[in-house]
Amino acid sequence: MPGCIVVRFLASFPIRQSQRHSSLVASTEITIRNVTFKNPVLTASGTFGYGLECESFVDVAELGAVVTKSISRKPRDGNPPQRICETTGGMLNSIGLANVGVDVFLSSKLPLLRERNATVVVNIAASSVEEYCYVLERCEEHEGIAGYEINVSCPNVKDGGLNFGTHCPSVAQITRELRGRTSKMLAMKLTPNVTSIAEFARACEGEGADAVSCVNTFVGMAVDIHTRRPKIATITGGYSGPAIKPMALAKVYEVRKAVNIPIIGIGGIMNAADAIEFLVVGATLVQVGTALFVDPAAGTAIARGIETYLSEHGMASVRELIGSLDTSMQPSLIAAGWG
Amino acid sequence: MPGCIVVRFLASFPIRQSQRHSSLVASTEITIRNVTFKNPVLTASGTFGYGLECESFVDVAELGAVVTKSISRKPRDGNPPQRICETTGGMLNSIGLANVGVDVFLSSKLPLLRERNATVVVNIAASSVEEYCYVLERCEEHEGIAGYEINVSCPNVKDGGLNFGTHCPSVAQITRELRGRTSKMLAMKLTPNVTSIAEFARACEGEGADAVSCVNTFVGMAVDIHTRRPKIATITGGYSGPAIKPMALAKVYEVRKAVNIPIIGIGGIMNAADAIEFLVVGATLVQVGTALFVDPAAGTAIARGIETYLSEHGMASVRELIGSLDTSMQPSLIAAGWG
Amino acid sequence: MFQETVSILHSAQVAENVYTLEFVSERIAHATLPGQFLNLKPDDSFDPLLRRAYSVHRIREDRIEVIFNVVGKGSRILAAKEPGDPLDVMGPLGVPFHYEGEYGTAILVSGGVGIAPMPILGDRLLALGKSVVNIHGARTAGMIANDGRLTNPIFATDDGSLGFHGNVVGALDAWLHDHGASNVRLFACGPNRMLGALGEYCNARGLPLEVSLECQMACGIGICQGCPVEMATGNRKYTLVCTHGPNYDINDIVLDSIPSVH
Amino acid sequence: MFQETVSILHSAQVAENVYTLEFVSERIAHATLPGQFLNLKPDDSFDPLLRRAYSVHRIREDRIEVIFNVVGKGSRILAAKEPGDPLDVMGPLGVPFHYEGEYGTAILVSGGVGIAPMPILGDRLLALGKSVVNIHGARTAGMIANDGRLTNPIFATDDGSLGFHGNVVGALDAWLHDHGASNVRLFACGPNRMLGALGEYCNARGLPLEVSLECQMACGIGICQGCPVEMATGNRKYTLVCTHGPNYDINDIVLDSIPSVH
Ligand SMILES: Cc1cc2nc3c(=O)[nH]c(=O)nc-3n(C[C@H](O)[C@H](O)[C@H](O)COP(=O)(O)OP(=O)(O)OC[C@H]3O[C@@H](n4cnc5c(N)ncnc54)[C@H](O)[C@@H]3O)c2cc1C
Ligand SMILES: Cc1cc2nc3c(=O)[nH]c(=O)nc-3n(C[C@H](O)[C@H](O)[C@H](O)COP(=O)(O)OP(=O)(O)OC[C@H]3O[C@@H](n4cnc5c(N)ncnc54)[C@H](O)[C@@H]3O)c2cc1C
Ligand SMILES: Cc1cc2nc3c(=O)[nH]c(=O)nc-3n(C[C@H](O)[C@H](O)[C@H](O)COP(=O)(O)O)c2cc1C
Ligand SMILES: Cc1cc2nc3c(=O)[nH]c(=O)nc-3n(C[C@H](O)[C@H](O)[C@H](O)COP(=O)(O)O)c2cc1C
Ligand code: FES
Ligand code: FES
Repeated sequence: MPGCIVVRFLASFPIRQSQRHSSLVASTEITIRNVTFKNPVLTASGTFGYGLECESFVDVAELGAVVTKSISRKPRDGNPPQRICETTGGMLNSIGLANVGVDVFLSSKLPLLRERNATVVVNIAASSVEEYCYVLERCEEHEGIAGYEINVSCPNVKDGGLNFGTHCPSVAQITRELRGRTSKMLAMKLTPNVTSIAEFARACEGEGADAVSCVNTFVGMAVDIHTRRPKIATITGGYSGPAIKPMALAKVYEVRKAVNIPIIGIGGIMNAADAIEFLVVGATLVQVGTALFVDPAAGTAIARGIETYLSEHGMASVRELIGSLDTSMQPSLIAAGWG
Repeated sequence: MPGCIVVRFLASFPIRQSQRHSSLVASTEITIRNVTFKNPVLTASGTFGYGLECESFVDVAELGAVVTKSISRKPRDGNPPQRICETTGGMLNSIGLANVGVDVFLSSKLPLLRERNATVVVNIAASSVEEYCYVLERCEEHEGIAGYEINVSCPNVKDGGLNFGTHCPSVAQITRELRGRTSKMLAMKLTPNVTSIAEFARACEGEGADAVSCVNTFVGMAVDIHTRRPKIATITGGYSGPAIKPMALAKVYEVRKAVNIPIIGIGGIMNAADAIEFLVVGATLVQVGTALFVDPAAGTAIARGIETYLSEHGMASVRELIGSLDTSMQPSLIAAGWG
Repeated sequence: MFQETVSILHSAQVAENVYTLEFVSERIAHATLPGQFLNLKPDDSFDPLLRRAYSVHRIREDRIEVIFNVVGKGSRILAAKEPGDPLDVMGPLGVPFHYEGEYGTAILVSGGVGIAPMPILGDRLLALGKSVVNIHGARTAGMIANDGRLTNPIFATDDGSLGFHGNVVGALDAWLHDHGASNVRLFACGPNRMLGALGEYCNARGLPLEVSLECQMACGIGICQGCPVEMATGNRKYTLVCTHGPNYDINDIVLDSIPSVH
Repeated sequence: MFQETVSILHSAQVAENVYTLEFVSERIAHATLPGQFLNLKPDDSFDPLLRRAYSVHRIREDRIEVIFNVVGKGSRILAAKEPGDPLDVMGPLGVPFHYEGEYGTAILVSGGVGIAPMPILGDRLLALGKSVVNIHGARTAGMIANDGRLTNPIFATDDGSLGFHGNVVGALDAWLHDHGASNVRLFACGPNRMLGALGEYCNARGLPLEVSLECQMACGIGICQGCPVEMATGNRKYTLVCTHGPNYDINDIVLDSIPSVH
């Protein structure tokens, strides 16, 4: 190859040569409620197992936090195969919330995470409001949990399987009930598959949530044109990966304008540059999901990449970056429609 | 390169070697209302200009139809730069409906399209119900228009810029008013940025639309991390390209279950395989958009690719393909949530 | 389990639509056991996005070889690699073949690119003092990647263009007829259809058969739960092919639960 | 305007972060005029998705050369091309430089990879009997792609490591001081900042200046409306760089309306 160019694609971003340099190490600490995250990079639920599978690659103590796979009251087998398929720049999944259940999680996963000095956020999934409360109450009996992230993209069995996450009063109710049961950090994880995610974020803020996680997966589908069958067992599935990043970023922007509580930005973050986009738009923390399937160490690499960016831009703290979007150059126009 | 492999990425799909072959040329004709499309592949609005820019590449008479750039009452300059940016597997645009206006379109574009034997679908954009009616009525005075596609992803100026397309009663009203003014094919082009696109499709069907076009662009955003400015002038823009295909396909699937009128499938179609996915899920026609920026002849190439697929699968007509999705092997489960 | 950017040493087409890649990784070469696989990132782009799993084909000192068909985007990019090109490799992954034990002859049955894990397994078995027979089937002679290094090969082709005229089950039956079926153990890799037929054959005769499965994977390391296969026994419904497999006793799993790739 | 898959003839790095590609296309070579560009598809993947625009640098018979910096995904892939690799090319695109007319000396001013359109323009001007001077600036000597084939080159470097110590405007001023400014026409390509400074200089002296613009493009052929630049004159607000440009009289457009790439 002429002038063979090898660039590590993860955690890399174009650095301008003429940047002012600073010898100060920037602070990357973020505090939400009573939890201090040593850096703003968390692993996304369902994409890092229980945080114990990648020991040989990753020191979980170096992550902002580990967000667990969604934990439910009972163990769940998950959906039948095919559960995943790759599409352009992304993937569909239909894992079916396969998990060991809250009891096994608390007895055999949590202690190991604590041993490894992980900051642990427990993600909870349920099919009724009572089940959400049950799982959280069981967790409250244990030490070593920093906070909760609530996955509301679940079918409400009492309501014929209608998704909690697309029904604002349900999300408000879940927030209210859980808020009454914990003084730990409570983040509500919102689905992007709604007309106005701002409305949901406002409802969460109103009911006392400490943060909103934006976003869970988008609804997607793929078909095998030879068999003419859906490529995943549940026909439609959850779409994630770099392909969703522009939409996730737009959702964070929408929510940022609507609420004052911190936002946890999620969706297609593959490298430090992507994470920085979310922070600039207004996310206080970010989560890395699908990227971990390609590089299980992406979370820590991204945290280091953010640190590099901060010192190269002479910023003393990541807080200077958060919400620093500069729209002063944008024309003041009533959006005229895009197309 | 060892065994150098060059595969044309457009209009190509893996053909199984053991397929039954047929010497019959399959029929690709589709009729909606009183329009016969010679094949199911149309160019998407705003991605093929007025159908006259690519003469040296494409014979427009070989396309199912040309859908024009959105036409408005008055000429529109469009938005200031930056109007586009590329993202992983897709692009954002904020063109701002730049167009020559209905008068110039009718006097100097339409006659040329007619000369070239194009089947012409006029896409209409407007900022009030009256404007939609005005543009359609002006078109009704002219020969050579096969039908209309109505872009409802436009800000309603009377309603403070709220998007018509996310407000179901508005979409219903526009459909009703236009239906009363034309006996030509009327397709309503829906935005995917809503909780339930099925609801909008049902409203269109109820008001007499002949078809629904699914989908327009998704809301997206991108940030330049060096300047910390949005990459396009309007901050958020319309997301298109292969990255949106899984979501567009899921929207078509949702609409297919909700209405009986034909669906025009749009979103990320790059090759014949992609187009076939949409047809299998239940689209009667498809539109090719962003792909034309890479290969202006993608539309006709895809039409030929579909024909090849049909004959290789022993199908006499594209109608055998439409809605042929086989879900018999899917487990019958109340979707348990995906993650 | 390591993640490393290695440099391609050798790349070649070795049969109709069969390609090999060779590269050096001391750590991975030393850690790999027969039946394990590697997860390769075709290139730096996000299209394709995910890694692709490939069985370790051969290891000689610190040199690792994989062998593959070109079927889609990932394998097409890999087939175009040239000496000196970088390659991001993760491995070794999965549980090795369960090849220890008291038996005299190992019969390694493979179809098409299912040949992949057999040479490294054969070498290890020879070192353990087992007899090894390779029964390898393909549609036609031109699709057989025969580098002359396979131990005791018996070839079977659908069209009879090389070796036994018929499939690997027929070839196996002929071999057992001549050599007897006592004290053998079978290891197989290939299309699910082949594994199913082989399973029926072996179960009818009480022959122990271990199969190496293929399925779509997102992570390859147990963090996505994307690669389940149904279990026929035990109290869990699914097993994850990437971390509990890909090598299973045929009777422990429900082969049909994996959608077959064509 | 043609679309063709050509084969790479030659590829090389010619200066610090400057690369060239050469390939054959008889039709495109014969149809191309100075200042026109090609739209290249880096590879078959959807990441990067869109074509990238590159000015035609040189044409010799049916051989076409482009020259570029590696700045992102597309150019990185192009820089890795090797002889024999296929490349999907569309062109020629855009309106050529308006180089006909009554003037004696053409001064071609370029900054960095803005050198791209100059050799083909210079060659044509020489054929038309004009005198040609190239004033080419860069940060430092190592970034200058000087293949010795540039007509009457004057180099300017920010650090004085080669030629004039300073920017191209300074070098131009020196040249005009020595040679006079009558009967000249200027053509320029480079960063917007440079074009702006040059525009001020020329306007102050009444010198005619045509600039070749760069901006993000989706289609390059007028069907997306993605590449507007504001017009300073006329009754339309915007002009499309891909089809009405990229070459404009500096006073016809509002340079600042294009967000500058860094
Ligand atoms: C544990 C394990 C070990 C493996 N070992 C090998 C090996 O040694 N050699 C090898 O060649 N492959 C092996 N595979 C398969 C390999 O991982 C890839 O799936 C395969 O190379 C296709 O990737 P692709 O990117 O080229 O195709 P994709 O772009 O992912 O798929 C293209 C099309 O091919 C279909 N497809 C996917 N996989 C296959 C397949 N295996 N055969 C036919 N069609 C397919 C897809 O459904 C899709 O329609 C192994 C898989 C696993 C899980
Ligand atoms: C008419 C025309 C002619 C052109 N001719 C040439 C030419 O002859 N030689 C040449 O090298 N380029 C030329 N360009 C620019 C070229 O088309 C690409 O934009 C450039 O190669 C970057 O593409 P990429 O895929 O590598 O970067 P991308 O991945 O698209 O961008 C990566 C990052 O670089 C920034 N960026 C984009 N373009 C530039 C740039 N030009 N300089 C610095 N940063 C940039 C982006 O904002 C982004 O942050 C021309 C553009 C036009 C419109
Ligand atoms: C640059 C651009 C301009 C567009 N302009 C219009 C438009 O004027 N009217 C409209 O209804 N849709 C417009 N669209 C949307 C497309 O018609 C299409 O719905 C969308 O791009 C999704 O299809 P694709 O992924 O194949 O591009 C535009 C899309 C793009 C990319
Ligand atoms: C395989 C897979 C499993 C997931 N499981 C869960 C889950 O159990 N609970 C949850 O809240 N989100 C789950 N998610 C969603 C992710 O946490 C994240 O919101 C989403 O993938 C978008 O981020 P990404 O693009 O970085 O992956 C899952 C995503 C994937 C890809
Ligand atoms: S592939 Fe991810 S768990 Fe097996
Ligand atoms: S780049 Fe598409 S119109 Fe100019």
